[in-house]
Amino acid sequence: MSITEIVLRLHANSYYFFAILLFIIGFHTMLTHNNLIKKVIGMNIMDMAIFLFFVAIGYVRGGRSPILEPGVNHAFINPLPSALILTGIVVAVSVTAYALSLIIKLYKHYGTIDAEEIMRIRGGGSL
Amino acid sequence: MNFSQHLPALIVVVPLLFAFVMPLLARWRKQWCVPVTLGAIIFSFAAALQMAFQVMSTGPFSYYMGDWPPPWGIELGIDYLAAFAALTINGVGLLIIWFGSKDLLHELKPEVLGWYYTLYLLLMASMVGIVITNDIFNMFVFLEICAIASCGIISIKESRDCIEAAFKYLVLSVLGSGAFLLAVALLYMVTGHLNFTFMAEALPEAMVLYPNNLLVAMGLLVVGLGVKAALFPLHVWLPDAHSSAPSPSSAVLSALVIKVYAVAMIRLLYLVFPRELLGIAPVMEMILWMSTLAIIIGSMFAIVQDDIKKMLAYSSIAQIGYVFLGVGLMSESALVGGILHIFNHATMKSMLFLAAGAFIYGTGARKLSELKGIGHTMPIPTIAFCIGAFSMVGIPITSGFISKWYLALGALDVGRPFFTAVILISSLLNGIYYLPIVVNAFFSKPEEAVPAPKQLPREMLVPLALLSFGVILFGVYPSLILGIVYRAAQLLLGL
Amino acid sequence: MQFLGSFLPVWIVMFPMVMTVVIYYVEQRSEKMRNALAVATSVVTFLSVLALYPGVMAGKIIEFELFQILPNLAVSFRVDILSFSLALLSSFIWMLVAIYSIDYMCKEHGCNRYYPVLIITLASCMGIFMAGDLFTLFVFFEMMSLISYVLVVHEETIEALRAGYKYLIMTIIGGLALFFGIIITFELGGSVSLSNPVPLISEPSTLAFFAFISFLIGFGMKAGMFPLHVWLPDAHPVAPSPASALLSGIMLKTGAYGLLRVIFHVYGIEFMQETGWTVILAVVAVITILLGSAVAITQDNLKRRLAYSSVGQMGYILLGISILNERALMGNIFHIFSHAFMKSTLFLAAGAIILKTGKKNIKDLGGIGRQMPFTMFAFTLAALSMIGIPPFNGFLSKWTLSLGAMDAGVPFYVLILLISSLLNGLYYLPIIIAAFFGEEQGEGHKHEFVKINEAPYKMLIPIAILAVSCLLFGLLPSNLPFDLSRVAAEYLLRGGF
Amino acid sequence: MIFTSFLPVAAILVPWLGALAVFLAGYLSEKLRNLLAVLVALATCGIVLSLYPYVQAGTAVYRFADLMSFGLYFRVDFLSFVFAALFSLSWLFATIYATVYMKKEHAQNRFYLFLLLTFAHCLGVVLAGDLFSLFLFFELMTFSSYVLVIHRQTPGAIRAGNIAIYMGVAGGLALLMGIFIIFAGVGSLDLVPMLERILAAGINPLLVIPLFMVGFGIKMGMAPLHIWMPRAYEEGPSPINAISSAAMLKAGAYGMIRIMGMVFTPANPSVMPAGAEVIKHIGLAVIWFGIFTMVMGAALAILQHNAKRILAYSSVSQMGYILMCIGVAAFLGFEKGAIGFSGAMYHIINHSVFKAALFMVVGAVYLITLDVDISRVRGMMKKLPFLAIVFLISYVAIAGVPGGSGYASKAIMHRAIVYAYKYGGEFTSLWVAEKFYVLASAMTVVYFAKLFAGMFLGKMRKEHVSLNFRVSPLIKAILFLYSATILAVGFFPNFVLNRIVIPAGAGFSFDAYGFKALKEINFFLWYDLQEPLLVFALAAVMYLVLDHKRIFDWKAPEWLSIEYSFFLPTARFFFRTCCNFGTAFDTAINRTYLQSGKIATEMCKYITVFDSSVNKVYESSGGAARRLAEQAEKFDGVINEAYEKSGGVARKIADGAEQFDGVINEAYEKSGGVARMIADGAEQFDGVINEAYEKSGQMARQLADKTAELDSSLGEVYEQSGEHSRSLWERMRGSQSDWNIKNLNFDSLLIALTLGLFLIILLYYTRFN
Repeated sequence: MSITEIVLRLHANSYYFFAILLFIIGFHTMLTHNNLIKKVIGMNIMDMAIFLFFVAIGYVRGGRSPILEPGVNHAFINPLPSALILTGIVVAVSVTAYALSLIIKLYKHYGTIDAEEIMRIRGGGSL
Repeated sequence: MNFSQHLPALIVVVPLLFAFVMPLLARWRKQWCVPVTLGAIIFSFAAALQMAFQVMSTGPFSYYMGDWPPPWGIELGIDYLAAFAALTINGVGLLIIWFGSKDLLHELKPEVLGWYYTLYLLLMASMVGIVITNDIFNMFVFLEICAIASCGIISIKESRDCIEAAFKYLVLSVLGSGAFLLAVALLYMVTGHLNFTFMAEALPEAMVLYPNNLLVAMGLLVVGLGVKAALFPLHVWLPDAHSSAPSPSSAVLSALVIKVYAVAMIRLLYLVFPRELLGIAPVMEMILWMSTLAIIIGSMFAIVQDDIKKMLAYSSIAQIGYVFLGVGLMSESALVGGILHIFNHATMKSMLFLAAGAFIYGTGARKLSELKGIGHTMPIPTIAFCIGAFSMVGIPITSGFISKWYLALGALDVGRPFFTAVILISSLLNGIYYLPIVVNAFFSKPEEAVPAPKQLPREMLVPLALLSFGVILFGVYPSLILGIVYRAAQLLLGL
Repeated sequence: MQFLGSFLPVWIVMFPMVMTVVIYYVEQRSEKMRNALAVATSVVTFLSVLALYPGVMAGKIIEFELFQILPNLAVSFRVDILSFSLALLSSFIWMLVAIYSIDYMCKEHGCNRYYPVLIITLASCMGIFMAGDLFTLFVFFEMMSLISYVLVVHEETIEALRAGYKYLIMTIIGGLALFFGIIITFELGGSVSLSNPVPLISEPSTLAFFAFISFLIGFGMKAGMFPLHVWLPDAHPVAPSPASALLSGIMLKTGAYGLLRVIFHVYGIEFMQETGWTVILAVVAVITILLGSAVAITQDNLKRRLAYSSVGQMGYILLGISILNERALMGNIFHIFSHAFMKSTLFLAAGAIILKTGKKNIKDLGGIGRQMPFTMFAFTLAALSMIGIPPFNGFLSKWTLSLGAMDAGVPFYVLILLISSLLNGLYYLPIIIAAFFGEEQGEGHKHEFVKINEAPYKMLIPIAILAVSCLLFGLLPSNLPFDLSRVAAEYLLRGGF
Repeated sequence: MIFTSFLPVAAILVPWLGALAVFLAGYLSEKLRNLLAVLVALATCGIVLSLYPYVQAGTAVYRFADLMSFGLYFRVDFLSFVFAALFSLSWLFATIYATVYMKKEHAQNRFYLFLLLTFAHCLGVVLAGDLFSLFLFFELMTFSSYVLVIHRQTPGAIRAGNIAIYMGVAGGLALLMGIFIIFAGVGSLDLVPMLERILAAGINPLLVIPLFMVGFGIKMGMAPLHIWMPRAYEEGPSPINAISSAAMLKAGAYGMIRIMGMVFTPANPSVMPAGAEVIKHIGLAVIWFGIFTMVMGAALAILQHNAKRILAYSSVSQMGYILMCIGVAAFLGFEKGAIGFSGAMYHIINHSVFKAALFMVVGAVYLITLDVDISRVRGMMKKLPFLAIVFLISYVAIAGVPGGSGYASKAIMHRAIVYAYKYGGEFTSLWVAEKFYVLASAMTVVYFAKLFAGMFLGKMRKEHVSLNFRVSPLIKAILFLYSATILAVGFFPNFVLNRIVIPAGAGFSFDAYGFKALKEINFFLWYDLQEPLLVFALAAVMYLVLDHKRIFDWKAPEWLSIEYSFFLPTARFFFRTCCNFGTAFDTAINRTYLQSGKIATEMCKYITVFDSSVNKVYESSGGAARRLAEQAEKFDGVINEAYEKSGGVARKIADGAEQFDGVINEAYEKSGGVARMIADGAEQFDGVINEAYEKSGQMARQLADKTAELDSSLGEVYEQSGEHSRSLWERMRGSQSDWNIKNLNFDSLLIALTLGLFLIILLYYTRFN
């Protein structure tokens, strides 16, 4: 397939493409940062990526928000994914909150939120 | 309105409700916490029983939340597996929290006790939800609740180990659920449905159109749930989490939580994905090998542990391997063995963890070397531990033997004696790390004189006794539970 | 009545189990009661086994299915002539040992553990012999092995624990091997019941061979078969003497019993003859015989020497099983009897010596015969019987066994038997000679009058009964064990019906 | 004809029960015990003799149905009767003798108990009707006689006893093997001629007979299996010596006769079954064994000094004669075998008489001097004339002087060997054998001369003079009886021959003609007299030579004795192979188990260690990656700094341009400034640029040493896993118990990898199959 086709397909699935990109960025963040908060952030980025993906499934090009007005008939976007994602976001938020609270506890214990620091303080660390 | 027809909803809702009542009670009527919690769980246990009978008598049935029929509404599908799992969860959970009601007093700060019950009830509710729901997104929600709750009951004991373990567990399980959600998205993308039944109908032609989506989804599902169920290479979080948590939490985590994910995986793989896809894609094969590794290596790790709870945690890794072995072999008796092992392992492992908890409660000893001669000072927990150990090794007349029997038979059914051998070898390894504890407990003297242990209250002894009785009972009369397991396996295999 | 008859096996197995609990509670109050109950239990068990005699001798096979554990997998009991003979033997010796224990254990610690374990082991042993299918057999087999562990480590010394650990691990290995075999049998035959008219496994296959090997490992482990015998010489000496008498006298035989069952009920004799898998057993048995007898010579610890000789003797039995003709079978079943009598006598006598003098090593036993003439006399009888001197029962079993080997046309086996008898002579005679004619160790020279210092009569009587029966069952025409083994051999060759 | 009679059983039961009775009686009073013992012996003797009428007419049998499952079977024909009578008489005398002899010994109860038990078993051997029963009593005899042999319990006695019993057991087992083979082949163990059936069963006599020869040969002291005898005799009390040489050796001989002369002979001699000639060869071999035994025994006897040893060796050599005759019987077979047989029988009878007498004499001497070494005990003639006379008479007998009982038997035996040469196909070896026979007889004369001279002649040592030389009348009586018998037999040899020896041949498959020929022999003719004369001539010469050369007191070096040169090495070898090998093997297996166990555990530990170290790899790699990322951030920070700076420059340029079209004159005067601004703008810019460059250079460096770090950490992992193996436990506990957030990275990475793997495999499979 020629370059143009690739571009076209990317354009057609741009949402998915970027969702995956985001996912990877989030994962990378989560993977590489010692700072626990950054980890949590990375976690969120991943979640968001998935949400975006999900919503994108439901999106119809040129579709409107599914609010029914008499007489007007447009293409509507599929409301179900959005509805689900609302739930998803809630869940994500609660998880984040919980994770942050745990981090606070850790901070109370160690006075730092850097994993390496914590390891050093624990002393038992093998690195 | 007919009360009993709403049981499927109530079994989830009631614990959920009481979960949020609990903090208030804890503030004003501390002493009511325990009875209320027990009450709630007893209720859902009774409900589960009722459902089980209903299923056995009239076959699977489903319940539409708010009377919205699928595909619009959320459907709770009570099939044999669901009823069985719900029964297991509530039954074992009941005994565990009963034990915990006393054990927690010395493990937790008094002000957080109420919260513990909250989390516990949440956990119960979500687990039941996971097993009975027939809607994949609903399952996702329950998964998340379950994840948070289970992290909660670890981190509630505010030692730093617990918190770190909880954090690790949390992050990883969020990763897992992320993968799960992505899989959901992919499935929804190709089918446009979230309800298992409809998905299952839509998938076959979707498979032809978008095979990649399906495969990716399947991979994401297996890995995502595998993380939560601590399938071998993904088990890394488990030992810390299970060993650092307070004993009842460890018990419930090892005994139930990881099994619930296994159940979820079973239902998705067998009920949703088209059989021919399983035919071409070697997913079952991979599960098989992962579980084999889990069985062998988990036991090997367990051998070299010195901390009793860590050892038990590692052995859980091996045991979940049995369950997945049963799943992967795809033969009737193997599946029966796997599902049965969900129950048997729940009973044995909770018993072992509770016994360990009792030791810690009585003597504060966590190291195996400190448990010498404990058999004389704390007979009942030791005997319970002993029975659990035998059951782990698979000595006949204990329930562990029965599940081993079926797994081995299944392995032979599909003509792969190798896996039978695997099971036997791992039993040997179990023997190697369980029996010395029993032996030391009864036959060897502690090096230095140890102070007499605290006497265990009845609330802790009775659950242990009941569990050990159960292990023997289901070893001698497995038919009590086998019927429903058989039906479940046949339903899953579409026989 | 019919029901009673068929219920008797269950009673025989269950009664001791129940009594175990009773004893456990009684012993908190009075030791006398405990001992009395233990003896009473064993006696009652023996009598109830005896009560089976008429029915069994009439060729009736009592079958009783207690309950189904799984489809096609039940806990069931089945008494045929073979089960009966072994059950009779075991319960008899158990009875004597129980009596013996009263005085032997009175100085030991942990009697409150010893007696219940003794009785429940009896129960599980009965269970093994009366099992109606391989599964039940397996259940009781595991039960016995694990519980007898308690007997092994009773002393709780370091070496006891070490030996016990070895024993435990080997037992588990054996148990798992057994499990493997049983499950393959179940897979191939669809059932593991001993009472179905055709052998369970009909045509040879790799799986069947696996099963055979794992049965061999499982039961051979218990029977002290050659590469798996290592636990035996460690475990038997450290146990208290009555226990070792049972371990060597009875519990080893359960392995042989299992092999008999497997070969004749699971595979069937034609199968074995055409596949010739028993050759493996034969080879191993020969090695076992020579090894056991040879190593015994070098042991100085009396009980250890006895243990090694048990290894050798079990080799005879395995050999007999492997030959697969009537005389050989007869011989090996009768040797199960004889060895039980001889070895129990020897161990009990050794126990008496240890109790009285605390001498464990053979080099210290000089002149013990003048101090404990009675015990040593019994010891001598049993030892001669071991060597295979007519008219003791050891000779009779060896004779029948060898005739069987001759019928099978393998004089080589006979040669092995005779060589090992010579070796037996080499390690038993010095004990006796030293005991009666040797110098005292330490105190004085032999002409000084050694005052007789015998074990209490509660210990002497069992020893005496056993020793005498060694002689009688060798000498008497058509004695019970011999008839039993003859009938049993015919019965097995008929295919077990 | 066949009578069923309980007498044989009684003959065994009476001494058996009697023994117990005596044993108990011993606790009451010694006299009673001794009396009882004698009575029991007497009674038994009576019972045995009362069998005479039966055996004259035929055989007396008694069968216990399935005693010992095989059934005991007693069958008394004339042969058995002769032996039984012989045994019971010698036992009777020995018992009486013992009552005197044993007075001072310890543990007499035991002695009498086993004396009578052995009696019973000994009778059992000869009364047994089939090989099974025979074997039974044979074994019992071995064990019960053991106690008698070691009666003194001196270390020497114990040693002798050990040799005796171990050889006995071994012999018994050899016997058993033979019995098995026969029974498996023929299906019956009866003592009847059945060579045909044996051969028909495809049993090779060359295989079986040696087994029996070993079994019985050990008992009858066949060289080279005799080694237990001298020791046992030297250590055993005299009555025991008497009976053992009079009876127990004969039991062996009996077995030999039964096997060679009966079982392995054709039931129907007229037709020789195929393959029967092998028996002939075996017979030849046996003859030579006999010759060897007699010569060697005699030779060794010459070298001994202890009277008992001399007698012991002489017994060996005398048994050699008997063995030779048995061999002749087998060799000549049906036609002429009778001579061999009767020679053997006759000599058995005689030997048991005079050898018993001799032992008793020596015993009597011992009772007085407590020493029988002829280098110390001498010159008893004056003090003990009676004993000397008895000794002389027996000497006459054993030397084969006409008039002594030995003469007749020796004559027959000599004829036997000559016939063997003449009718056996003129083998040169047999001619040589005959010469050896003569030689051996001569040596017999010599060593007895030596013994007599040593013990009775010469001058007594002074410490002996003071002893009390009283010989109890009982002993005298017995000895008198013995010597009377000797002389009687000596003067009327044919009586014994015709009344006892020849009837004993009944039931054997020998040509009746041969016996008839024997009946008419007149021993006192030149034909038979020449041999003794030759012997004596030879003996005289030999004696003088030896005496002159002092060879009598020549001690044979150890290597000469078979015991040291053959038996001990074999025994040692046997032991070594059995024990050492066995034990080594056993321990080896044991080790294997332990080791494999250890290895398994080690393996687990390794795996765990490896797991933890893999973490480290991932962690450090993660760290490296992270730093990389940081550097990247820095970099792009630098870049946009650079850009904005350059952006700023651009803006300034623009301002400059605006103002340009403004005031021209300002332009000119400000142009310099502008130019300056541009200049430093540009210079700033490139400053920025190369700052950026050097920053990226730094970064590259850092990257480099990160990678270095990574691979160093890898190395660290390896050497760690190396030294983990040293201190595994602590290390492992260390790395297990401390939880670290950092494996979080590793874990999530792991999950990602698993996922990736999963997807790859899935896609791969579905694509390509």
